[in-house]
Amino acid sequence: MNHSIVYSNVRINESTHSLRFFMESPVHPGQFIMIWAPGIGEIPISFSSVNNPVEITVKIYGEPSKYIANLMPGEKIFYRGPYGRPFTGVTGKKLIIGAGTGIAPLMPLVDNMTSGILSAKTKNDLIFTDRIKNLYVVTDDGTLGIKGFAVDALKQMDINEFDMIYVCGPEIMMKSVYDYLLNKTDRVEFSLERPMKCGIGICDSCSINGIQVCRDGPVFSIKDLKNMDEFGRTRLSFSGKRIYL
Amino acid sequence: MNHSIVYSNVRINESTHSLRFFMESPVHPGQFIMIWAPGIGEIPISFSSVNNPVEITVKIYGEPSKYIANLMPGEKIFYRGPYGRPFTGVTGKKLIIGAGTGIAPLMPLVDNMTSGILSAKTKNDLIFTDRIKNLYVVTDDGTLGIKGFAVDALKQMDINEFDMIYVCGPEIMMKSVYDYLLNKTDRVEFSLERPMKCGIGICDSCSINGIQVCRDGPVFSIKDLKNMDEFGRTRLSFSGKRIYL
Amino acid sequence: MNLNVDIGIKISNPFILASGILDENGYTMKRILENGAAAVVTKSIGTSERQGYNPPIIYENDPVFLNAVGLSNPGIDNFKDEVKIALESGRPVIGSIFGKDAPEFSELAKKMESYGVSAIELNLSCPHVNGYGMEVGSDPDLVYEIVSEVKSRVKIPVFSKLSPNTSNILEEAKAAEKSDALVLINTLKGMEIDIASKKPVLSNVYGGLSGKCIKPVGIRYVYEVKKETGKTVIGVGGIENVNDAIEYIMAGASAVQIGTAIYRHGIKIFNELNSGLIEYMDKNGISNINDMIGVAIA
Amino acid sequence: MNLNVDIGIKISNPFILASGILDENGYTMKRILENGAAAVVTKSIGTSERQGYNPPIIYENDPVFLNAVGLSNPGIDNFKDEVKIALESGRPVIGSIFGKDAPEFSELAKKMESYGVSAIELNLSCPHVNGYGMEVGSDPDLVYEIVSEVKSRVKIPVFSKLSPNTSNILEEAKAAEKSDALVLINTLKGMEIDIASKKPVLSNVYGGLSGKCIKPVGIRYVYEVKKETGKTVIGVGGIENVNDAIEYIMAGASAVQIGTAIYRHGIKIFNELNSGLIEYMDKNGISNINDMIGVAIA
Repeated sequence: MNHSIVYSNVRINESTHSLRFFMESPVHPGQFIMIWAPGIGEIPISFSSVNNPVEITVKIYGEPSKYIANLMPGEKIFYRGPYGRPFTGVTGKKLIIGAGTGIAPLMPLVDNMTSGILSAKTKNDLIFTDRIKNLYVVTDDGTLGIKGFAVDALKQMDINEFDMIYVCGPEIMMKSVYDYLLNKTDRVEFSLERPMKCGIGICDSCSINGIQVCRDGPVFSIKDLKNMDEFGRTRLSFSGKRIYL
Repeated sequence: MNHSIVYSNVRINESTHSLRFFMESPVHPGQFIMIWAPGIGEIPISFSSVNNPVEITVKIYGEPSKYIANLMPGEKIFYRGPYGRPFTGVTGKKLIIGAGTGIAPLMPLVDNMTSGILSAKTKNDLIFTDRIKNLYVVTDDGTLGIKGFAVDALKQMDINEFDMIYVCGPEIMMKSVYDYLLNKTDRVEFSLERPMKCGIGICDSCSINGIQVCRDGPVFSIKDLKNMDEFGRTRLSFSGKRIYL
Repeated sequence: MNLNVDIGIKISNPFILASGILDENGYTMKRILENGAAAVVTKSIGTSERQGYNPPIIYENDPVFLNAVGLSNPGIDNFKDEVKIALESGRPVIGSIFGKDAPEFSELAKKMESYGVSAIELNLSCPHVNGYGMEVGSDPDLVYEIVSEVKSRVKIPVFSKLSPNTSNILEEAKAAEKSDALVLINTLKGMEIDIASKKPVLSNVYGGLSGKCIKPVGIRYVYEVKKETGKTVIGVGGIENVNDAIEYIMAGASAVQIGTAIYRHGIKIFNELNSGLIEYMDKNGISNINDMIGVAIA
Repeated sequence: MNLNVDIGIKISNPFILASGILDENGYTMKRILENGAAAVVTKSIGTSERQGYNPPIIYENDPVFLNAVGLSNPGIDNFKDEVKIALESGRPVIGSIFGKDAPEFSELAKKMESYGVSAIELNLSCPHVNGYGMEVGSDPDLVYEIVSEVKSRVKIPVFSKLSPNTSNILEEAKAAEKSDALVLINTLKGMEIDIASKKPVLSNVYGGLSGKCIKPVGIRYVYEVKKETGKTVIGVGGIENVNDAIEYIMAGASAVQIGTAIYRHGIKIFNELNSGLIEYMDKNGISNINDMIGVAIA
């Protein structure tokens, strides 16, 4: 097991922390690591910055994430990875579309040519609003920005303006973006989130149509997804039981 | 297990064969390999030439050596190695002193600056007499050359003439050479022959004063041997029983 | 050139996906069957849904590979649809099952049979779940009873996957002798500790060692069992390339299963093994794979 | 900083030469004792001279390391002088012995004691010689009898080296509970086949797997036995560097034995382990090695 020393820990909203630490292996936007809370558990976490000290952003939703979010500077952080196929980089205008903490893996793509659609249930769930210059905010409850869903903001934009669109969030949100963009452009990449146990392509927990999200993804192009009829429709639970989304 | 294909097999006297084959790893004078006769056994054999196709010279004295001596061109020859610390090369005049097939590992050292003392029980046991220009032959029974032992020929020579003296043969013969050369010169190297099983320094069969002949040797300088009081005196048998030479 | 082998069922090449790797989702099994595997063995399925252990469920530090998934499975009733999806490939699915006694195994086997699997693999050897697997498999009388009862209740062939965590494999093999084939070996019980955190690396502490470390153990069990019993053997444990597979076949395996190697080589390993085997047989003038089975046995 | 540990005898650091590696010739044991090993365990010695197997007795193909030396030894009477030479180092020698029953073990232990060894290690677990080792060690009643009788006949501590080739290590440990320490683990039975010649690579066919492949198995046995019995444990199996040694100590080992690693690292590994341990303890503020023993046990 690798470990590094926590460099900083910033609480960015009530239940979300960004931690920085140094990694020896190079990390690319869209990759993830498995972070280990010794004696507690292990979870996959994306990078919100890939430059050393790299940054991960973790929302507290269970014991391992709670342990990780509470790691203080100077403490050891245990991990394996980085894993996964990264986003395709482009020069030119980019649009990122993220829901909730799903925006985190898109943050390494942000530069001064990047626009963003950032959606959340409510105002207080929004993160990284200060890091994106051309930002369109959407909330389910209308407490900030447009009231509605990410795809509603997208529909108001000219997608041909962008050299690449990157999407990350709950699969149901990504499916609505996918459905809207299908046959409009091929320059879209999605970062899928499915329950991961092994992180290295053998346990079948995160598979979609025979493809392992952890190993062959998590980034897939809109063209890849055309061949995956499990996308937005069905997945396996932690036990392996088929769930219909 | 590595294997190569026998390139040639030349019978050089009644019970001795020289086989050539190609090896990928570079081989240095004085090193050896463990040759495997599948289903029969395995023995250490020295190189009589280290240039590809390398040459090994094997005297038949048991089932594995019989199998190896009878390998025909085109057949597979199985081995592991090369192993062992090689002779120190010198430019200048060299003297090699070998008894019986003990001359074989010295052959890669032979060039036109090399003299040799070659001893054997009897004329028919002599090998490689054609490969050394300045050759002094000694036989126990006087059937060729001087009647006597290798050291008797050595005593008639001016050892200061040589930049290095290399010795290989039964330990008792090497001990007599060692005793004669001790305090006369430090420029002497001996290749020890002790029963080897593992060939890689762990089974303790070939050890001498805590040093593993297969791994730390088989080549030792006369200075090394000064600290080894087992040399020429005692060794372990195949079972591990102490034998006094 | 004939690559067909008979392990109670006839399969088109000797390469089978091992139980526990990429065989929980029907679509994954289907994809593997469409990419060179002659058959797949499903994840081990029990009578009811089971979450298994929390991550970390695997630990990898070459050459060591440990897992403790903990028999997570959706339960036999929920697994019907996955088998159905896998069978769309047109290739055989082998249903792996685990239980605590003969009635449980029998019920599971009958349901698997009704789902259309071609054979049953009895998991008598999972090393890291109390009350199942190895604990069942190390009781010869219980193994005998399970195998006998399952054999009497289903028409399809029954394989027994045995444990290497034993002092007497021949006794195990004897207890399972009514099986159509013996699958050797399951993982070796093992664990690792991370010294920086002073904690075991798996949440379950103990796991199963697989991959290249256990190949010599697997080869030995296959060789010994084939030599002493003559039964049909399916080899598994540390096969990373075609030479490893040939080694198992020469030791006496009629077919082999591939699991951990997928981590390093991906699903494409099945096509690579097939082309590698054809190349080997071609080069060595072997026209029938069956001529290679057990040739190393003295 | 305290590196002394107590395993029934007090030794100056936790690093011991394992039985079977460079411990046949007294001069070699002496050299190893003078180069950092706190103690050496001799080659296993029987009542009479024994040739062992013909080469090949070892097979190495990283990470696999197999041996089948076959208990070659000069017989107990011929071994007296080797112990004497080793003892010139002034450090403790542990006499390893093998036999077929309690009277044989007792006779051997008494002679070893008379030669001046500090402790006896009972080899109850060699995996590749019929009638000895594992065959003796897998019979709990026989183990109990052997340990009891040897304990009653010698005054020095008695260690039992147990087999990993078992389905129930705790039963083995229970049978050997009168021992002053348990040595875990011996090698795992294994074999390899050379596919080009279609022959097993060892002349004895079966051998013992050692080295890095078996470390997770050794860690597991040490952890499980320490946790469940609390007995003094000496860890052995795949220790290649100081981190491996620390892992065994955290799993519950009071000392560790080094064998196969000498192939890759040479005798100098003992000095390297000592300096590595001092560096580790220094960096982590640990003043007494005994504070590390078993800290990973939950």
